[in-house]
Amino acid sequence: MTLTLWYALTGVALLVVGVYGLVSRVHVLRQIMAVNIVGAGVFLVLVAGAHRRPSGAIDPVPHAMVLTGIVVAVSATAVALAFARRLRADADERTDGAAREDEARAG
Amino acid sequence: MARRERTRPVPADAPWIVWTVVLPLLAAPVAFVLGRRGLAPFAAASSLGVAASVAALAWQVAAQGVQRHRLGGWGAPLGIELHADGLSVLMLVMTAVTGVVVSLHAHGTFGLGGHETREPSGRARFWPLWLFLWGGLNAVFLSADLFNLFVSLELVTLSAVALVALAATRVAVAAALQYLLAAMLGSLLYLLGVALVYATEGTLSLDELARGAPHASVAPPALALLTIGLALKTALFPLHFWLPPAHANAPTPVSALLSGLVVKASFYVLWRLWFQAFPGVAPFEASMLLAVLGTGAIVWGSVQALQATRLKSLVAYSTVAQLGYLFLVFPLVGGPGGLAAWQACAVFAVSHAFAKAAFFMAAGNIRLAAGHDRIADLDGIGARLPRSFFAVGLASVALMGLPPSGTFVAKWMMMRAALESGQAWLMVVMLLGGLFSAGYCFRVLARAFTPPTDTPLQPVPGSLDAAALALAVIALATGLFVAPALDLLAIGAPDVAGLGQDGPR
Amino acid sequence: MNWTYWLPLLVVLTSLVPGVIIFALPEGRVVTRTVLNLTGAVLKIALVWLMMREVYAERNPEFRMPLVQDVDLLLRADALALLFVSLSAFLWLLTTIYAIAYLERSPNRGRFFGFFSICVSATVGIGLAGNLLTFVFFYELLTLSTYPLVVHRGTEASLQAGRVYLRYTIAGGALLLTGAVWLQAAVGPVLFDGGDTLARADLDAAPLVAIFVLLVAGLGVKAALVPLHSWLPVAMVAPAPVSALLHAVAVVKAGAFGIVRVVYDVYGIRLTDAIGVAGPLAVLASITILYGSVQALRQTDLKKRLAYSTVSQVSYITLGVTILGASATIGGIVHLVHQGLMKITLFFCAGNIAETLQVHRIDELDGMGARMPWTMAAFTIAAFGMMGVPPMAGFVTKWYLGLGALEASQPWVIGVLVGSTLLNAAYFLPILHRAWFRRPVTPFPVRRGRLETHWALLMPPLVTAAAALFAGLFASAPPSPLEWARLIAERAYE
Amino acid sequence: MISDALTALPWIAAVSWPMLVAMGLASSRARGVALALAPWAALPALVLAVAAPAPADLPWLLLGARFELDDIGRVFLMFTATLWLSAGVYARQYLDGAPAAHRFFAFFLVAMAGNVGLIAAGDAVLFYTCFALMSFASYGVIVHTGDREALHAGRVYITLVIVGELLIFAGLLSWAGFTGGTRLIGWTATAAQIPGPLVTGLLLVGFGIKAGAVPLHVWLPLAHPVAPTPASAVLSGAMIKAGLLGWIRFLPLGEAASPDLAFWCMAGGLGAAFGGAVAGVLQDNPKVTLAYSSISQMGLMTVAIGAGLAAPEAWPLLLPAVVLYATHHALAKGALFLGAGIAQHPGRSAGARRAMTAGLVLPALAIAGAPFTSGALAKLALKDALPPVGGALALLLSIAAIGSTLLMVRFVSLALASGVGSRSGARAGMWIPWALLTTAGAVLALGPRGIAGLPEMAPSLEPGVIWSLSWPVAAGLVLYWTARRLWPRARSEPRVPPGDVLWVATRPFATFRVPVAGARTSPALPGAVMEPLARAWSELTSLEKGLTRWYTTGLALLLLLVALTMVVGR
Repeated sequence: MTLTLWYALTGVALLVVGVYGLVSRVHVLRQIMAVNIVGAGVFLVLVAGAHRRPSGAIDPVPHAMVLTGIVVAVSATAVALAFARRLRADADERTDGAAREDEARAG
Repeated sequence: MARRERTRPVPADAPWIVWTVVLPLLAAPVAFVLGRRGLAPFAAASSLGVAASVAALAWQVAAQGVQRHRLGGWGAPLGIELHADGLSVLMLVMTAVTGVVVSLHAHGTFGLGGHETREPSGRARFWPLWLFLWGGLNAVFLSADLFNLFVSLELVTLSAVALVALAATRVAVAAALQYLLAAMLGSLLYLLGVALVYATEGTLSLDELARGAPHASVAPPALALLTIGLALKTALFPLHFWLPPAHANAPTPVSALLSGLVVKASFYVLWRLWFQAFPGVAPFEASMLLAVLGTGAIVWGSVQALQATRLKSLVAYSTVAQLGYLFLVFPLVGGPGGLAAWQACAVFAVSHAFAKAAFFMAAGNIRLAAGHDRIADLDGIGARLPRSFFAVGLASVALMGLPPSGTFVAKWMMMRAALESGQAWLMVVMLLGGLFSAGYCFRVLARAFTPPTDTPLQPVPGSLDAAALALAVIALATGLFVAPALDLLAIGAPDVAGLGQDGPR
Repeated sequence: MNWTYWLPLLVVLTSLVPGVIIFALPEGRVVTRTVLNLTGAVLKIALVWLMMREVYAERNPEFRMPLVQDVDLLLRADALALLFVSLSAFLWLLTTIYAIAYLERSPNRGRFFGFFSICVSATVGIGLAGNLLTFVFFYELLTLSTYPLVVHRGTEASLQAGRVYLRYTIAGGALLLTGAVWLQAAVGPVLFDGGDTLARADLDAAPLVAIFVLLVAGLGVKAALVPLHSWLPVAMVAPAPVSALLHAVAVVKAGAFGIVRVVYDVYGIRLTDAIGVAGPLAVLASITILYGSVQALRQTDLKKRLAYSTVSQVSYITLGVTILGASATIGGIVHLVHQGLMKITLFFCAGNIAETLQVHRIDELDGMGARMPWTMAAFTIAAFGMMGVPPMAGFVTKWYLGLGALEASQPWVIGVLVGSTLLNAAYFLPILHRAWFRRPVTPFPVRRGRLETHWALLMPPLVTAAAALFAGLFASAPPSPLEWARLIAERAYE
Repeated sequence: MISDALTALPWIAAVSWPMLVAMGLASSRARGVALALAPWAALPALVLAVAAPAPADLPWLLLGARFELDDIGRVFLMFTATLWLSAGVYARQYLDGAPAAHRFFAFFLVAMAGNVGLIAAGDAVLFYTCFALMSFASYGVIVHTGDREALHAGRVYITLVIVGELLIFAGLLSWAGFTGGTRLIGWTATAAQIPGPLVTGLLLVGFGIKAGAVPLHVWLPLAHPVAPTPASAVLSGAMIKAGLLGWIRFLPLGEAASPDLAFWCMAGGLGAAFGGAVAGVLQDNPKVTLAYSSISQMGLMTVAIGAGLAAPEAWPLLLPAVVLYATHHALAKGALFLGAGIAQHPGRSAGARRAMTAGLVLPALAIAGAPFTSGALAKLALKDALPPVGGALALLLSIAAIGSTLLMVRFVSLALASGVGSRSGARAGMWIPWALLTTAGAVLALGPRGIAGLPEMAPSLEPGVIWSLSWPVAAGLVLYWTARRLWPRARSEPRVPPGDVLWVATRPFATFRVPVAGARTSPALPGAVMEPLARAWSELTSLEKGLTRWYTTGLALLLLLVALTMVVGR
């Protein structure tokens, strides 16, 4: 079991944990964290896949991909958190029936 | 991705392929900076500019065949390549036409303020996001390697999610969040697929992948992952939960863009993978599975549309249903008449985009005028909104796949391919889909014929009706002008016959 | 590419363009709308007359537009097409005049006349279709353009009728589309050329029969063959000009015309007979004839009775078409025109009576002859025509159908003719008796102007009644429908 | 083109003139003029009969019409035109001042046009068209008074007419199919194309309805009393002869023998002759008695037709006899009907009464076949033509003569009785046409010479012949006289309602109403089916809510991933 294979397996494990977390949790913050875990898992697999060049050197392309992936994941998480904050702000502001009425109308 | 401004000697005379991607991406930040001052002229100039570059590219492709361009001069496997063949140009044209008309409608809607958007400055926020979305879509249709597709898809998703949240109602924000989470999960799965592909193939470029067949044994699971990711982003039947709330609660022009264009982008990527990058990798059973899911989508979407109480959720579920049609093409492409089915699917996508966008805009106008869009209470209003209901009528003709719309011609070709490849059950599904769509469309149309009542109606600005009507007429006209579209599609079409799939046993 | 190339397209456009313009017109612009309608109608008749001259000289004008890869939108005027198109054009002009007067004070007439014109261009398109795809193309367009006419009044009853109408016609359209696609997949582009394409392809019988059943089922919905007919009486809630044009010319005839096209030009009469579908179709048509008449007998509402009578009368065309032989063909084809003329007269009169005196039920018709003598005179002529009493047009059809039946040695057809005439008499004569030989129970409102009703309501039925009478009386004079039907039969059988 | 238009002109004029006058009657402005012209509308037809122009072909009319008058046609047209003319003039006075006179004349004239047209028709389609025109128009004449009996009679009449039309239509079709054309006169049914028994049967029954052959005669006794007198005269005299003409034109008489049909035809004829006589005597309305007399006389002609069918070779001899008989019957019956009308208003002067009685007795004697009358000639001609077919027929004919004598005596007594109470005298206009008919009958009695189509006959004076003619009349008188003795009181006489057979047949169906309940067009699905469907439908919506939860999506995701990898991996 070479080292890279271990890295790949942990990546996949992280992925499964993340997906489970996303699917089972209802609270928004937990879902956002779960998605980040999935991201981390995928990036780990990407890095693990990079160890292949015959001359022993590390193949740079997956690393570039991981960097970009991290940038994308961070920006998406930022947007998600902004929405979560807006939802939280709305919830406080209209603790009365309006929120429920909104819910009903959306149905 | 910083873009270095260094043009290298490029085979074509002018790098229109670059401009179509770069122009909207550049215009977006400028629009954001301008804010409300002088936004209208700039917005008009930029959208016309992008449309012009798309037209030029289309002319170039038609004249000189497939266009290629290496960004920054770096070739594969590292560099980013842009690749424009018939299919991508058709998608670009679709995006441009729908985009321009819908942005006209959006300009009017967001200018009104009121319940659609809480802040009066909705227009100032719409344009930057829409230009980002447009740039992302152009990038998706033009990029030639898997990772670039990932990045463009992300760009599209983020701008789409932000556009949904423009509605600023609590429900819209919640829907946008769910949409974002689902889309992120989809892209990460897609990224995992890309990782596997790179790990085994060593390259990400679609052309090299195409030439690299036969693929290593690892390719199938990678393709499976890619397919699942993209299916989640295209809201294929069991994974469609995020689409209806997002599209129903977004502002009207945004739902038009989402239903018409955004869902098509991820399907386009799936299309490229199955028929260009990994031809023949997936056995016939896999494409049959997709077709079965497509059928499920048609049936389930239509049933929900028939039961929807609100007009916009009806149209949203109709999107879920109509997407099902696109997935019916997979088992057909392998068999005889596959090329016709492949072309038909493209024509269907284009015609559906126009029709769905028109339908959404008209539904929005009705909601604007009546103050609500509960279908049951629309009696009596129909007669007093002739242009909007006429647009709904024309759009539903296209959705039902009745002549003279493009969807009719597409259905005709797909049914014929289904018969020639001996899969008559697909034809039955298409007919069933047509009947279902007739069902839910006429639910709305019947309202137009009820005697007019005197409930107060808000005046709807002429430009909104005109936009909806224009796009509906274009949707119908595509039926009559299918021949030029088919010639365009022939440029760079994958040689479907050699797909290696052993077709239906 | 001389000027006749554009004729077929122009004929379709002469009603499509006014229709689209009318949609754009605001509701109030009555005069412009009327002018548009009438010029469109007159122009169409002129163009049809020009095409008749061309076709008579064996030069069939064609208009071709590429649509799908190997099939294109083909509008071709041959003898059979012109018979149907000339009927539609002539009756459209009359029905427009009638509708203008009939809907004088009712709301959203713009919408009505817009869809009315599109419906007629669809009918003309069906007539001129040169291949199966174009036929399906306009067939579906007809369904769409007639739905708004059926639900024009907007009452719950008409919406319900619209729903029923849609259920049938869209399902029928789907069946027709299936058959057409299957045939095209099996044989390639299907031209209306007397069945040569199918003869060359010599498929075995099983798929051919299946396709035939699909096509005829799809067309049978509009041709109101028995199991698929119940939308027709329900659609009677539409205003009179709609039920007049729909039941006499556009929808019902499109179905019957479609069956004629399928039997003669897609399959060819010999192949139809060879694969053994002609017999069962003839039986089905006969059942429809008798069933329609029996149902008509049981109706108390005048328009419902006329609707069921349409169900039975249209099947004469199908019956005539499925019997091998020149006379039966002539009988079937000429009935396309005769039934149109007679039935539209009946509906015009029913519309007049309903519009002027608000009388809808048959037992309220006592003494109508005294109050509205001219309308009832037209009704009587058309009713006797329907019963096949000479010298009206209906007799010519029954005479040729009977002769055809004898030539094809199927005497049972004469039995069907006699049976249905008996039933026709049973449901028409009481109406005539009430109108002419009974005194009104409650006196009718007295006549306002010099004429019994608005002149534009009175003139169309009289013209069509006269046409029905002359089509029978001068049946063998050159410009009559019978001569044109003979021309078609000769060309079909040479 | 012009030449054949000219030849066609007289024909078209004769047929369409009455139609034009009828249309004039319809429009209120021209009604006065039309009413004046109406009585003389039959003149062009009379001129046509006398002039008998060359046959004319009108290819543009109907399906290629042809007018042609052969000898038989001319004779038929002559007596029909005379009858219509006299009835027209009579009606003008009879209905003078009546409210709906113009309606009566409109239908009267259209029926006349039809009658003239069918005689002059040279092709089957024109014949059938005019036949239909006449039948439907005479409905209007029958229901003219509009009271309950008239409507009942009208309903019976129109039903039988429709059935008759249809049978004739089917028969004509097959006939045209067999003879390969529609030429009427002089069609030679070549051996191969002789219409089969079915076709002949159809035509026989179809025309039998119009000719009042038993059992299809029921409409005649109902129609005559309700129709105005001139209408009944024409109905009995001319219109039922159309049925006879139909037989002569279409049946393969003289070409092919069809023994079984012949038998039924003769049996029907004899049944009519005797049944008609018996039922006629037991009536108390003079017109009904006359109706039954027509039925019995037509019965005799049916026997002759039956004989023609049985023995084709006898037909050349039988034909003139039948035509003569028809002519005699038309004139005499017409005179009797008009006489019955006048009898109701005999007027006060004794001279008028005596003239009226003489006028009634003379045609009655003719009908009974007394010597030196047209009836005698007709009966003799018939007897001579019949023997080769079967000796018994001649005897039966003379017995039938007894029956008609009985009928005539009954009619004269009823007619005279009917005029007792009334004061008003019949107008002059009514006497003249009646006189015209009686003189025409007398002229006929002198023996038709030189009229083609009629046998060359003269009143013979040999005692044997006179005795053979007069014994049935004498026997009839004696029989009536004894019957009068046995049942002096009129009430106890056994009553037979007019339309005997029909009355018996329709009694059980009297309550038969066409099920006119509102028909439910589309039977709604039974409730049991609809509820579960509705429930399933609403559950679908709640199912969707479940689907949109993340949890289920995740599950679906997993399942799909597994399925795809499994399938793709293979």
